[in-house]
Amino acid sequence: MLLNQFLLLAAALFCIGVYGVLVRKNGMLVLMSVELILNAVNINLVAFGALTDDVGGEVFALFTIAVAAAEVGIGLAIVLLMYRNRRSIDLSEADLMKG
Amino acid sequence: MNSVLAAVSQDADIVVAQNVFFGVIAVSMLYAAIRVVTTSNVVHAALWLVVALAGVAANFILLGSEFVAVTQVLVYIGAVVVLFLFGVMLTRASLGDDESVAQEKRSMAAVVGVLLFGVMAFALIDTWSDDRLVIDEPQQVTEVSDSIFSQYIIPFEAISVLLLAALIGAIVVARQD
Amino acid sequence: METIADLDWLLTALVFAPLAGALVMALFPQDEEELHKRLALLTSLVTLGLGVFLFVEFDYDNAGRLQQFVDWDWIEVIGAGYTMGVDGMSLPLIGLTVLVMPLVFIYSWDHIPKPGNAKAFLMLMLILETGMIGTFVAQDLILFFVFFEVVLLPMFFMIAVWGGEDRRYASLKFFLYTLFGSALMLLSFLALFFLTTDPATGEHTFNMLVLSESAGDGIVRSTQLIIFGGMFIGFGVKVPMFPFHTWLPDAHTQAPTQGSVILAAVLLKLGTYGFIRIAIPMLPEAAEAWAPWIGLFAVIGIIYGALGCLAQTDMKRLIAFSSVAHMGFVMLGIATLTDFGINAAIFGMVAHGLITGMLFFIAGSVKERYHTLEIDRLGGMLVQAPKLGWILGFCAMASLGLPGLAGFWGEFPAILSAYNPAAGIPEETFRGYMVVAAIGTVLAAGYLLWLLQRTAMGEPSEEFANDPEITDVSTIEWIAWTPFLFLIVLFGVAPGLIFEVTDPAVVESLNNCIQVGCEVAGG
Amino acid sequence: MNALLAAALPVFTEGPSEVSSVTREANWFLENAFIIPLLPAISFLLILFFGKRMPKKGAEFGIAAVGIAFVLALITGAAWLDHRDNFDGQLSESPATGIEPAHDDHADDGHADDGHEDEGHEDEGEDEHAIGVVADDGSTSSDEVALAVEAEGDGHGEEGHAYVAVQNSTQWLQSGGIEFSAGTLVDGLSVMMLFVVTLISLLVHIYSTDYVSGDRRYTHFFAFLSLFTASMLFFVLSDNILQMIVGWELVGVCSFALIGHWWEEKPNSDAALKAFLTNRVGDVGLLVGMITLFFAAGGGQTFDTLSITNTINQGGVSHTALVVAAAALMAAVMSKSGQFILHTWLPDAMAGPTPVSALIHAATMVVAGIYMVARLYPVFWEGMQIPGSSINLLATVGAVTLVGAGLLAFVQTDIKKVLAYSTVSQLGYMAMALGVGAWTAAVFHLFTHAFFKANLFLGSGSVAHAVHSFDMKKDMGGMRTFMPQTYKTFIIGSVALAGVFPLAGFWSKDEILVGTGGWGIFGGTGGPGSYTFHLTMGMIGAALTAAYMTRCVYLTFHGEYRGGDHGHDDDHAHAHDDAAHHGDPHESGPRILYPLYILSGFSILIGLVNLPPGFQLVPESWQERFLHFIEPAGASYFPAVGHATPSWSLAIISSLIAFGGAGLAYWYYFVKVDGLARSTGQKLTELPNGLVTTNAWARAGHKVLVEKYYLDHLYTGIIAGATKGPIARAANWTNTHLIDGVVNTAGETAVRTGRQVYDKIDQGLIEGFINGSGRVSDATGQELRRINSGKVQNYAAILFAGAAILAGAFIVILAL
Repeated sequence: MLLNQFLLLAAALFCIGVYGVLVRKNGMLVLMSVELILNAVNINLVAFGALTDDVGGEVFALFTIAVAAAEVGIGLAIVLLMYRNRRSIDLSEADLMKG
Repeated sequence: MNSVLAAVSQDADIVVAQNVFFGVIAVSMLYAAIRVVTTSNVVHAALWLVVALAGVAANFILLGSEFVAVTQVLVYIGAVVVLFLFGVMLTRASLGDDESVAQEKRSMAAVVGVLLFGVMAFALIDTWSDDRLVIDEPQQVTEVSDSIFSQYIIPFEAISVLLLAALIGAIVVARQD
Repeated sequence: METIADLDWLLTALVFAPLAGALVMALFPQDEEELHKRLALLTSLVTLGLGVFLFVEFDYDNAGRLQQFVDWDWIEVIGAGYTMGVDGMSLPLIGLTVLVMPLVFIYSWDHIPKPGNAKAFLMLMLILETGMIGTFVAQDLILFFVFFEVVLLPMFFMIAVWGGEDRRYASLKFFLYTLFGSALMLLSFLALFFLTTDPATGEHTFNMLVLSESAGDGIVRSTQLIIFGGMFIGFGVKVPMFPFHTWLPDAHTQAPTQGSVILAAVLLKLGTYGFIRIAIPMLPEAAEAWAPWIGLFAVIGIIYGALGCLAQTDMKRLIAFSSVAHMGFVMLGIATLTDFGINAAIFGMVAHGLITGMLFFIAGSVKERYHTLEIDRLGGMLVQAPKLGWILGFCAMASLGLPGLAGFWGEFPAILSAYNPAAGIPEETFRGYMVVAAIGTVLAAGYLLWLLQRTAMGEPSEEFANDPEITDVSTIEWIAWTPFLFLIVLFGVAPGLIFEVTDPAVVESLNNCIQVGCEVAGG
Repeated sequence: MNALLAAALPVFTEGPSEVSSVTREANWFLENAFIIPLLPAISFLLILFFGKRMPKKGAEFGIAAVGIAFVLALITGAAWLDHRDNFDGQLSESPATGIEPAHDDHADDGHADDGHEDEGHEDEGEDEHAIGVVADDGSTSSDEVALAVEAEGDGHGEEGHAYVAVQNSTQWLQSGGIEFSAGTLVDGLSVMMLFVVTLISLLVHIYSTDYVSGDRRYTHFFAFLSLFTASMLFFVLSDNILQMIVGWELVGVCSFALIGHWWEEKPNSDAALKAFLTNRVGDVGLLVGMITLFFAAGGGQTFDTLSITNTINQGGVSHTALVVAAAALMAAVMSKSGQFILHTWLPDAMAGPTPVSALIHAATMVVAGIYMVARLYPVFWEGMQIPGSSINLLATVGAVTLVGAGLLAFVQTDIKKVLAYSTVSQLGYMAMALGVGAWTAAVFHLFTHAFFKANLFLGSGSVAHAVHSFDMKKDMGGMRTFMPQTYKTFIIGSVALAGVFPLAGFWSKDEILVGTGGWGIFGGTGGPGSYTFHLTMGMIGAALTAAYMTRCVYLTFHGEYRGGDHGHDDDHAHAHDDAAHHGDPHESGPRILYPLYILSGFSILIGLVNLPPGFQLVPESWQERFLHFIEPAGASYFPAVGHATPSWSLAIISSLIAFGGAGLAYWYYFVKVDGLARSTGQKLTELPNGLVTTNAWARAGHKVLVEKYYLDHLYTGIIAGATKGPIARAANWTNTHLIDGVVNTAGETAVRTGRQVYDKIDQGLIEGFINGSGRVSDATGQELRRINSGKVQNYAAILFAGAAILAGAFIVILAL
């Protein structure tokens, strides 16, 4: 197997995730897209770990999974809060930072 | 891209099965991922996400990291997706067609994505064109655990604290008062 | 270049003392404003004390060498080290920073801008201080970059939260501009890293000493030019140089007074400091090729900034535009690539920091009293608040380069050095620049005195004639301002205080150029 | 410009050459002249910090400091007189070198020059700053002495001593291998200026205690007077050109502050701004010229005036460089010393209080330009090619100024403006004298002019003090009956200014005319060149001066008193706005009169210090004393200026011309107009003013008489110096419309351009470039929205796109 096939797959997944983050209006769906991105990174970590025969890659993939879980927890909490305040989780309405 | 294909075909006689398997997984994963970001139904999106994440887990197995694959299935498919589904229920967000996304926004995002992919692909092919992965045997779980609790003990502790903080944070943020 | 390792804790303590103070402040609840003010002031005073200690410890006979030098491992993987040191080039700027900050905190005592929250405001300023001092002591490109960027975020928040009407727009503009510049700068740093090897170890390095000593050796000329171009834009945005300056008026106008003062007094110097510490010593050949362009942009900046000033109707915006013109003089000095010109540039930085910082203080106080900075509505300040008016007049005089005050020694030597730039730089071009820069001094006098006439002279307008809020300079303002005023006079009368320190360091840094063939004229 | 500047490349290779006519070792007062400017500087600080709390509101500090400075200046002057003839000390090798170890108070100078292996200096070898000074392998000190001895032979004094300046300097700072020093240069020229500045400053201080008493910024006024005095003294004592720039700018800012003393009214602050900005325009020339000198003649190493002038005098600098420097410095002279076409600020500067006009805008600051030319004379001597020429820029500008300004003085009704134009005109004389090579005459005229012009200004102030106005036509007239003392002193000043034998103005003006070297038929030859045109202009100027002063005296002091009923309606009399109206004008108090007496005394007598050679009425040792003590003849840093031989015939003719001018004016005003006013019983303001108000005369019902008078006046005008009305008016029109117009238009255009640039380019183009990236993208079909939409996702899109692009760029760079 080539290293590159995994890396390219991860890149594709990453870009799809980016696309999702950019277009989705639903906060929930944005969070899902973020998960795709994180998973793409994980593939990279594990692939490089396999390339160098180093266990570090896996360890960090595990850490990433843990962090992702935390991130989903917080993210969902924010989405819930937003829903409670606005009765909507449409991100296009969230423009407090408008200049 | 040609060089990749050429390399794959050279390699074909050795690990044909793995490569075929990889191809199937990759195609289904990418399709699932695309569905995640394009479907208009939130619940469908969550379910397509399961497929994509499972594909990732399969990739981990291909790479010999069984423990990570298992964790992936447990944490992601078992917990995160369920969490998502709960979130969908709690917010009662419209399950149907809510995604009236403007065309311009889509094309903008598509351009960004393709651009990003182009750059990354170029860089990857440029850098790692010939590197091969030789997976003799799966990684031992003991090795993983040993290094977590020796070499990576401090990051591990940090992650624990982070999880705790996230837990408290999530409660504080979502608390209804 | 030899270095002197003296007290290995001093610079670290100096850099991180404000950060430590900020962390301590984080422990206390937000509503104890008084406590936070005291803590912040105390921290900055401790930092000032450390700074004074640094000045005492500094070996002035060896001002050309890096002192208090530390070189510890940091991120080994990429060869970035925790390398710090102080020489005559950075010493005055460190002095300026540690001096300005306590004064800003004193001024903050009763001038916390809306919407309040002294804790966050003061903490941000302390973080800012760490970033600024760190940038001036860093001797490793990555460390430099980190500190350079650390400055960015607190400033962004200061503008975005405590700013004026258009704060969001201004802060975003500031952020994007500088981030854009930093990105190019980082690219240049990386390119330098990959294209240079440390002769001692044979590895790539971010160590600024090593990079300065190799001075672009072994890098193809065209590549050098591109790398320098990246730095040129990166630092030029921060300076700000002419085509990259438009963030500055907005940021200054919208920022709270303290933010404007820090921005003018120290932040703008990060860019010019980068030029003389990094860009020129590391790539002398490219610097020589770029010099006419830098000079061109500098003189355009001088004239353009002055014309911009003439068109302004807002006092703070006018002062902000005048920064463009003044930094033009600094850049002109740098562009000559002579030790004399670069000395002048460093002096110009310090002088501009003091004078323009002071002008922003005044603008802040005017805003507080009149609730407007529109020049047409002001007037007769000398009648209602005579001391404030005279201080404004004093600063205007200092700013337009009156001899005997600090501004002159940044301006005149820069013009002088343009007559005779380093060998290899077209002399005729720079003499043309000299004349243009000299004409710039006329315009400077024009806009500053016009400002003075319209705001300070004449009778007060009816709108404010009997406004009880318009009072003269308060005690806290006196305490905060007196050191500025004193130093403006002191450096004007005894400019040697700064030149003596900077000269050996500048000569040293240009010496490296000479070894690789970039000859330096003058002196 | 570039080509010119490039041509000005220093040809200079070996460092500054030796200056032989300078010493460090002299009388204590000559060595320590720095105390003189220091005193008023200290006084400035004292007034600033304690002035308001003092019983006299700070005036006592100023008077005390300037008084002591004056005494010191006198002693210094006496010491110089002694030094000039009896100096037998050691000459120093070079102004930048050779401190005697004995002088501990200057031992920290750091001017060791390792090029000199003189035994006496070896102990300074450890001085670290020596590295910066590139050593010149000049002669040893014994050579110097030989040179000096040689110079003695050339000196024309019977005492047999060369002219030796006293210089003392200390290092100010060092940067980039260039040393900046600060020091004092005491020679005849600076000693003379010390005397003039301190004396007039002292008198003005005393005068002001009365004149501005009760002013709400009394203390400020004295603070700035002190600061001005200090700056001016600093300027005249400076031993290097950088210090000159410093002093030059400092006096400018004091002038700004004092013109704008009553800044509540816009015209005053306008005038202050105009003065400062016009001077700044000249300062561009100053900076460029001085920098050119620094590199061309100072070798890029020294600012020292003497070594620069010395180098030039020894022919060490290319002519092109000198032309550039001289032309650039001319701009500075034209602005500071009010030469045509940059003179317009000076009459406006009369918005300041009258004592300020006397001190700054007549006697001292405005002659700074003249002083600078005199100080850096070799630059102009070579650059303008004064010797052997018949026309050059400096002389011509001076000549045009002196006539142009003299004409303008006729149409003024404000007494101070008459005097201001007169000052401009006299400065024109000085510039012309320098331009034609009559160095001593110019400096001498500077000297005498300071006294009688200060006298006239203070006198006009005395009158204004009484009538609360400066308008001669509306508010004055017949003042001689109210203020006899002022009248007398004013007359003395006027006569001195007009150049009537034997008052001060006669001697100096005559010397200038002689110095032009034109018209050999009068025997006035021997000057450096043959400047016929300039002699003519000088003659015309003499007539004009006499005539306008006669007019001024008539309007102010003769005829009927025309003031009284309209009180103080003039903007200038602020000092007394708050005082009650005095009723009839009355003589001023002693603090105003005594300065007038003293100045009148000087106006009468001071001309005698430089009696021309061949003036048979006095012993020969009394002749040309001024020239002997002041002019650095034979000094290595001064060009060999030839001296014209004075002639009786020229003196008589010029006197006759002056009398002619005065006589015509006298006839017109004292006989014609006065008689008319008397016979018609009308006030002067109601009388027609000849050419101008023909119709008004018609309204008055004396049509026939007026028509006759009109013609009569026209004829008179032709004889008296062509039609002074139209020409002067044209000049005035040019002044107000053309030149002022250009200045105003330039200002307005600058603002308009600034606004345009700001609106169109800054806000439009560059801003648009940043903000409008969305629009740009629209056009290219990408349909990016505006950046600052507030939508997080848009930011993210930009972030990712930016990252992608940057990463791409990085890859490309790495691939290089």
